[in-house]
Amino acid sequence: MSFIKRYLLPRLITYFLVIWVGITMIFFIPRFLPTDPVQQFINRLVAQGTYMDPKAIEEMTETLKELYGLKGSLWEQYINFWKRFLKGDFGPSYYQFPTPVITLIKQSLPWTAWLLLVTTLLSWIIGNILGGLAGYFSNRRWVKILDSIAMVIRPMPYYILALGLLILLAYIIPIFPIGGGFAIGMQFTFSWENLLILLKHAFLPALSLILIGVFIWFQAMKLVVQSVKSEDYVKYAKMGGIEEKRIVRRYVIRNAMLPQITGLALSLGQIFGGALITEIVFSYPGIGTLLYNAIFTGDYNLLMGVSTLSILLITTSILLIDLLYPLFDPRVRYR
Amino acid sequence: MQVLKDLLRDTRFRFGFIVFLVLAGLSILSFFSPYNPYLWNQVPRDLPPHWPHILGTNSMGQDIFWKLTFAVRNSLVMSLIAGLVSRVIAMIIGMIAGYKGGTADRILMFLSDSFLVIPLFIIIVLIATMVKARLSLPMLGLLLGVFGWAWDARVIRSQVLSLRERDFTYTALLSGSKALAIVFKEYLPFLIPLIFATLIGNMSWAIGMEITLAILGVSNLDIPTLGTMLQWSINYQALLLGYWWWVLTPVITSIFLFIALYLISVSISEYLDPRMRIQRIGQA
Amino acid sequence: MPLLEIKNLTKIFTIGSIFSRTRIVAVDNVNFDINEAEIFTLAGESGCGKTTTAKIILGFEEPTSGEIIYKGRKIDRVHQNEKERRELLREIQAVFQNPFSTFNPLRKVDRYFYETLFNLGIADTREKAEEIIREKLSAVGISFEEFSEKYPSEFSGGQLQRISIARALLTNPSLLVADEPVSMVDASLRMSIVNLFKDLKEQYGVSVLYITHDLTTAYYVSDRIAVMFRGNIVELGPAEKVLMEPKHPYTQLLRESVPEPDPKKKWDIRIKLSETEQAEYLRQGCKFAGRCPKVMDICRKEPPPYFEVDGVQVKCWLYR
Amino acid sequence: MRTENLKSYYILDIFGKKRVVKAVDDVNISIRENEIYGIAGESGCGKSTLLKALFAAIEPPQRIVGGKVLYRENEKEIDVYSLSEEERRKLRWSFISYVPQGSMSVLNPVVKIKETFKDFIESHTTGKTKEEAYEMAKEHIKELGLPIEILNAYPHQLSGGMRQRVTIALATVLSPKVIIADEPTTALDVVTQRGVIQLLKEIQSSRQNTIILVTHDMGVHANVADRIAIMYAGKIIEEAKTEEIFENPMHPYTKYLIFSLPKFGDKGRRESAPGSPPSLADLPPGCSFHPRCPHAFDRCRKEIPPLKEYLPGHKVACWLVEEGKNAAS
Amino acid sequence: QQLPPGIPRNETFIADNLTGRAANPGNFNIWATWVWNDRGIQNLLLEPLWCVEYATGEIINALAAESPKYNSDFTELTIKLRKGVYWSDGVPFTADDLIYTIELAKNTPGFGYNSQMQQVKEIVKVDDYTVVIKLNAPNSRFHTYFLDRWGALRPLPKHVFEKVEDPLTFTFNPPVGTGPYVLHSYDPGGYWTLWQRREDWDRTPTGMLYGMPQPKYVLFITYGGPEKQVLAMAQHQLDAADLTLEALKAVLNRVKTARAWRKNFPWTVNIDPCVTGLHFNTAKEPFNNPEVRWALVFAIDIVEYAANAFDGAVTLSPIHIPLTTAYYNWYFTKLEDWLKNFEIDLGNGEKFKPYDPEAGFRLAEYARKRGYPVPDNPELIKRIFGPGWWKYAPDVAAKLLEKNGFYRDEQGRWHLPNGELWKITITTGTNPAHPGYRNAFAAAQAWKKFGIDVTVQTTDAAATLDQRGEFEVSTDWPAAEPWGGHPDLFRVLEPFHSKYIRPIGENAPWGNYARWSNSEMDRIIDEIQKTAWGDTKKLIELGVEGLKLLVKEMPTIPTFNYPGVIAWDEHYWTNYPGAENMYAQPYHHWPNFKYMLPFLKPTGRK
Ligand SMILES: Nc1ncnc2c1ncn2[C@@H]1O[C@H](COP(=O)(O)OP(=O)(O)OP(=O)(O)O)[C@@H](O)[C@H]1O
Ligand SMILES: Nc1ncnc2c1ncn2[C@@H]1O[C@H](COP(=O)(O)OP(=O)(O)OP(=O)(O)O)[C@@H](O)[C@H]1O
Ligand SMILES: [Mg+2]
Ligand SMILES: [Mg+2]
Repeated sequence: MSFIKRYLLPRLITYFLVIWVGITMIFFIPRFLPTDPVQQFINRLVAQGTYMDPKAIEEMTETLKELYGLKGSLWEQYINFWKRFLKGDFGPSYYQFPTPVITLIKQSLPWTAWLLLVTTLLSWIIGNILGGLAGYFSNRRWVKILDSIAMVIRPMPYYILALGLLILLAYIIPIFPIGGGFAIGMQFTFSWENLLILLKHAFLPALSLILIGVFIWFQAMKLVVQSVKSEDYVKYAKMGGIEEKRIVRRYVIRNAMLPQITGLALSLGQIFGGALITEIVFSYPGIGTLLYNAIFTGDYNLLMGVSTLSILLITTSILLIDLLYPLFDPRVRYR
Repeated sequence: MQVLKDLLRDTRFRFGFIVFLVLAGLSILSFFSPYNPYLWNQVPRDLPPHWPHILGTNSMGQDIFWKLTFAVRNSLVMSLIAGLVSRVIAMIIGMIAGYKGGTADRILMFLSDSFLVIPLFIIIVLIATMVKARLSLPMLGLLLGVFGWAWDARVIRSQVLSLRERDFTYTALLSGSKALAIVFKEYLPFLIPLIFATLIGNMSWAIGMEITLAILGVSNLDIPTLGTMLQWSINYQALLLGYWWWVLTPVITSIFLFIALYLISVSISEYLDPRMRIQRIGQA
Repeated sequence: MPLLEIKNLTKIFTIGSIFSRTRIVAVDNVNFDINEAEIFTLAGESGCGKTTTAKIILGFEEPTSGEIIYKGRKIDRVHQNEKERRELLREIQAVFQNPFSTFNPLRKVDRYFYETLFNLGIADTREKAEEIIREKLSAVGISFEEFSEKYPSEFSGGQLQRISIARALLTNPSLLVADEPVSMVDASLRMSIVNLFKDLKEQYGVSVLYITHDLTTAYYVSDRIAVMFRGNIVELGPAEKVLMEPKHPYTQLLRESVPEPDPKKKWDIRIKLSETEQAEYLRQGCKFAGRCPKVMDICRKEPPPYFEVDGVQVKCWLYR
Repeated sequence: MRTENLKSYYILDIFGKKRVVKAVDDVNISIRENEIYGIAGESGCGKSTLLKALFAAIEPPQRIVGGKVLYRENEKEIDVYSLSEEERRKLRWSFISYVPQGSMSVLNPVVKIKETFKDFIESHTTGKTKEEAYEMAKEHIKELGLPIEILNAYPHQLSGGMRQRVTIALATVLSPKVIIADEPTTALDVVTQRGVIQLLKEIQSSRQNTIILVTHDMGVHANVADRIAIMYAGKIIEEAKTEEIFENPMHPYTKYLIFSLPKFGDKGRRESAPGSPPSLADLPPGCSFHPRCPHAFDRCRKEIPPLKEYLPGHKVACWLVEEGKNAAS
Repeated sequence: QQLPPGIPRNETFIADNLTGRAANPGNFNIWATWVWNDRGIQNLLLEPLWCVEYATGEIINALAAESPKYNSDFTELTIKLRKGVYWSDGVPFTADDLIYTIELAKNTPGFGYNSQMQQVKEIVKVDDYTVVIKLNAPNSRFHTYFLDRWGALRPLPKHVFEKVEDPLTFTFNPPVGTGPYVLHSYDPGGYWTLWQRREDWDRTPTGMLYGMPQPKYVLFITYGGPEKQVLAMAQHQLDAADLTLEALKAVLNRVKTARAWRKNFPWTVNIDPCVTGLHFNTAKEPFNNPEVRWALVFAIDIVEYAANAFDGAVTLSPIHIPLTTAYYNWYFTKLEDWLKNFEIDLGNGEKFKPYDPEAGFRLAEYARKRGYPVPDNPELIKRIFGPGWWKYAPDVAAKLLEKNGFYRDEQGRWHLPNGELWKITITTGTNPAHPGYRNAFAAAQAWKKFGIDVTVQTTDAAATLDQRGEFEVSTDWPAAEPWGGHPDLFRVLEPFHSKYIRPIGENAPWGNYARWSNSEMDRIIDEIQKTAWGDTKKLIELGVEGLKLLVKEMPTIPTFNYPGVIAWDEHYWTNYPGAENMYAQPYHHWPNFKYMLPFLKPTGRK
């Protein structure tokens, strides 16, 4: 009871407040863009050659505004958004009118979710283990080598890194497909073969994400470990003749993990943004390009849908980690 | 000067510093460029490196070396603006929240939480799209600056929070110092290494972000920066046409820039670490 | 008229957020006063509320209730204006426990001296300030030359503590609050500090609120002593009396626990150690009941009032 | 256990500047079985450094520059610094253990106390299961009379005194021959300090092992130590039985140390030694105490006095004693 | 190895998806959503009534049996339908389908062509293959809504749609069409759509007109950016792609079997019915002044301009229509002499003949210098690089400007008559492959060189900004494109009618964001409106008048034909239409794609 009242409740309140602020920002910012979804739609039609006489265009503009729910003041639109949102509906996509945004997201989300969750977690785990060891054995040769690799790989413009991998492993040595999420004409039934195909398609995008991710965590973890290493309890454990392996695992890494856990929560939230270039380079069928198109076509509803999802994801992961944190760090209690 | 001498004894710093100096030198060279970076068709197109075009020329008929000098200058200036702006915001917010505590602290930390939680990248792309055409270099720096402070404000706050409990805060109070004086005279020296290290980190972030925005095509491609240089080379398929000098120039330069910044930051933050600093003061 | 009167001072800390409250009565209805030119000791074990009391007197914490009356005037830190604040700063100064953290390790020590003088309007020129500084430094036995333009780390703890006292003296205060000023100073240097307090009192008529858990120095310097336990003053009276014939079982325990530098006097009986701090703070009746060898039923139920025994106030049912 | 001309310096290299701190310089001590050996001295005189050297757990920048540390185990003397790192690691805790200075941060904050016990036990014994390790810890805690619940507590949940006692329990869990305790009570108030000392003493009397106790509180020494060594600026300047030292201190510094302490029932004025301790990186020539010594004479300024036995079991390093100018004060 | 089992690579044609990843790949109801119809929907699945073939300059009767017939006052239109056509589900295609389509469009707001179909008063079904549409008001171009050029109101299957509750949200999946292919499968992620030739391909207009489409399967796929397409082509995983010029070069470098429209430089398709160029906002100072506009034309060295934009791989056009073979013959031949003699008044009685008949040759010379093989035949050069353009005459430009009060400072920077520094912002889109984008940077270069401070504003909102008149110079088409396969210029000229002119802030019609109008032009437009679709002689006469007027006024600057950058790989399929074998337009994303497939020849490679 007191756990709920003292710990959960305040966090839940902040949780909802932050969601509200985030969504409100996302609602208003694009509406100050000069991009007008109705205009964009019509422009696409005429630019592609559809013949519409000028009068027809004017009439169509009005109809579309009506259909898109873009009549009425910003405030009314905002209220409407919330009404719909609370029912779990983001309205129709403008770009793909009249398909509901939810449908679009449902199609793309699983791809992004599986690719990015797996790579984020994997790079977090690998990066932290490597960084932990490197921080502890900071004078070893392999650490220096790894350090240099990290220094070069990490600052690579991600696009170039991804493209380079693609050219290397799909063109020069063609072992992986040059794009897509699965084989053409593949049926989505479970079989080991299909799973293999899925993995093969996910390999390059995942590799590119993991390469960068691992080294980001590697560098961060290494620094943390180096400072934990000079903590008294580590020195004491060493004096006490505790085996090195044990010290690394239970003293150094356990303690150095704490800030990294928070870091993980934060990085989970930037997943959709991170997906963008990956999807562009590897033509991976995720939510990133959906978002990208939404931005450029003024598809507010789709934009709202994706961003809201992103906000929910990050706040929830932060909340969860906040709630779980005391399990990792007993000093933080459920007061 | 002494500081620099000390730092230069560190190999990492020496390397980072020399690279940085070379890059800074490059950006100064831009003032003596024989070519206007905004004009095309100045030199023969698509030539590999050779004298006098030591880094070759691009498909627009520009000399890549001289273009690079502008790109480095602009990227540095932009990242510096971003870094400074976000440092100032982080410092103000972190210090007020840490020192004042109470409601001010709660509100400010809520604000910073919100900034941590919103999908930053999406918003930056959105805003960049919105203002792109008018997105001058300082504007871009400002934009990135406004979004890059939240985490560091938290760190500064927690530092101030712990400094506030140290006895010398009370000594200062007893000496009749006011809040502002305490924050600046007493706390700032402790925060400087942090601010400096995060400034460099933030600069790296800003340069990286600029490159990403450029690759997505949402920054002003007219302004020569490392990002836009890369973007043009990608657009013109330099990679596949074998114009390696065009792609590699911005890529390698930015990698060197990042490495230099990273090494400098690691070395300086170690040097400025209060524990080390006190030791040095002790021996002076 | 006493210099400083503390009346019914209470400080309650609430831990947790708006939604939860754990209350710790760190200072529980404390009353005492300090006379002019007197060294008054506040003694007690770790976490009993000594520092909190000092902070309230210095205005770094707000009391939950109670009054502080200085020279007959009630001090109201909240509604104080800038001028009053400065005036009080000139009257009451403090010395802290850890000399190394008293000064910012990244700033030169003399900066605090000039700041004190300029901020509080005691000196307006550098020459004047230097003069005052020289004078105060010589009072603590440190020369201006070895002091100026140096960082705290360039001094030993004893030196720093003396410098810290010198800084406090700059304003010619009437009251010096010294929170465990010697507990971090080497035994070999300790006496030089304690003697300073004695000298200050004798030569300048400065009163000192000496907070410590070191009863031997307390005995050595102080005129009167109050023993605190978990927020309460359990015994208050002349130092000689309280320490030589302790009345309250807690004072007795304290007194016995002081290791005397005499190999012939060794401890023999085993003692019971405290439960957690919080548990004792939250105890209903007498807070010492849990550890008291002479505990009675009533002790667990009702907090004892003060009984006057032999010129000493004792908060213990034994003296009912 | 004894040392031979032990020298342990800190060799620092701060951004290229070399600096040598002679924290332990030419120390010869020998500690007997079943005794409590006290080491006293002011802050920074090298007590902890000496202990670390004795414990053979030195880390850069600390170095052993010269001399030997010899342990006597099963009637054999072994020179610890000639052993391999792994052999040394094995000696720790089973033969010699260490109670660190300040217990605030020496316990792993994220695991329960019993886990820490487990780590120490498992690292030094073989073939123990997890349960056996816990059982052993439990037994030990019970034996020492500490509340058994602490095993299930996290370090931050314990008070300072309790934590210090946990480190003592931890140091004694494998019944080592020698326990080195570095200022185990300095941060504690008197009542708690008494509890801790009480514990140490009990352990010593029940297990018959050797304790090396460092503290600058002469009161504590008087209470527990059998013999006391006084350290000043990296050197032992006086060593004798406890009673002997308190009754007949010979070195002027020792005298200050003892006579400056106030006592109940005696409000007479007491003075500390004037001045402050020298920096170990930059020692004065001759006797390092001479700048503060009211009796210093020429020889003190030039020559370093050796530690010599003047009375049976009473060693002093002072030219005053050597030259018989024992200025009683 | 990319294709699923059972789908042999050598029986499949793989084409790139021009518009990229489909966001909603399961929806084939293009009447309601209208987008992504280039992934096989318009080019394989559906047939229009008529389709423009601009390579040959003719109109194909697809579902219609013959050309439209209007009554004399253009209020009634008779359409005859092709007999023997079946929907892919076996239901015959009849007049009912067309009638249902028109009525559904008319009665469903939000449906494609909803507003256009409001003109329909009544539809009369004469028989199963004849429909008469009665209009509310005369409209001599009503049939063009059914004329496919990359979008038209294409008949939909009545038997499918009539069962649907809400035709707007209906996904039309699986789709049913009259074209020669049916859906095989698609990527729920939107990256590809696979089509299969109908067993009864001979019951579709394509089959009836041209025979059996050769590939058994057609795969539309989005590999990603141009570099990905290059890689895919290099692995023979992509048969045809619409690329950037640079990517095309990379393909030609890497893939021996690959080629483009022309086998040699300039490679690009010059028969696309669009002309590119620059658009002045004539509602804004100083662009309201034709002399200023002309001055800016003279400030352009078109050869350098073309080099900056496309490395010279373009066909120049001095007039506001593209010089495709058809339009060259219909219009340029009739205008050439007039152009040569056309004069501009520089004031003080000074005249200047701006036309530069050498421009095409100069461009060819540039290409030669770059090392590209260029033919020697002057007539061929005129066809490839364009017959001519406007002279590069910065001095004349200066005179014109000075005449209008502009002046140059010591640094050579131009100032406006009011003394301010002259700054021009060119607004363009963000796709670097698009000729608009290339025009923007080329123009910026030219005018910077001339001494004007020019910035390029690349924005995704370019179209919106242009439409609202919130620009100075933009890179919209200098005029709406013509039909491509018909000499009628109604589509080009109509947007310039004064009745459509809107103030800044409101939407101007596509084709005239310049907001330029002229009473003479109004007259020409009205005249064309009254001229029958079949009266090509009169239409050409009127068109020539309109084009002359546009040249004189220069409200927008035409620069070169849309340079289509198409590459295809002859590894598996040959006889793709190229410049030397111009039997059809070469774009796989156009509706005409299906008409070209019967002509492909398999190479027999495995
Ligand atoms: N800011 C605070 N918030 C909550 N509790 C506090 C705060 N400051 C002090 N306390 C609690 O109040 C009690 C008294 O603390 P105080 O520092 O006054 O003790 P003390 O007698 O000075 O102890 P020590 O001898 O350790 O200095 C302690 O239990 C402490 O935990
Ligand atoms: N890691 C280190 N690096 C450099 N110098 C050190 C280091 N540790 C200790 N010293 C120096 O060595 C000297 C002796 O230190 P040591 O810790 O042995 O003193 P101590 O007698 O234990 O003092 P205390 O009573 O404060 O614990 C001091 O001058 C100290 O500054
Ligand atoms: Mg205290
Ligand atoms: Mg020590």
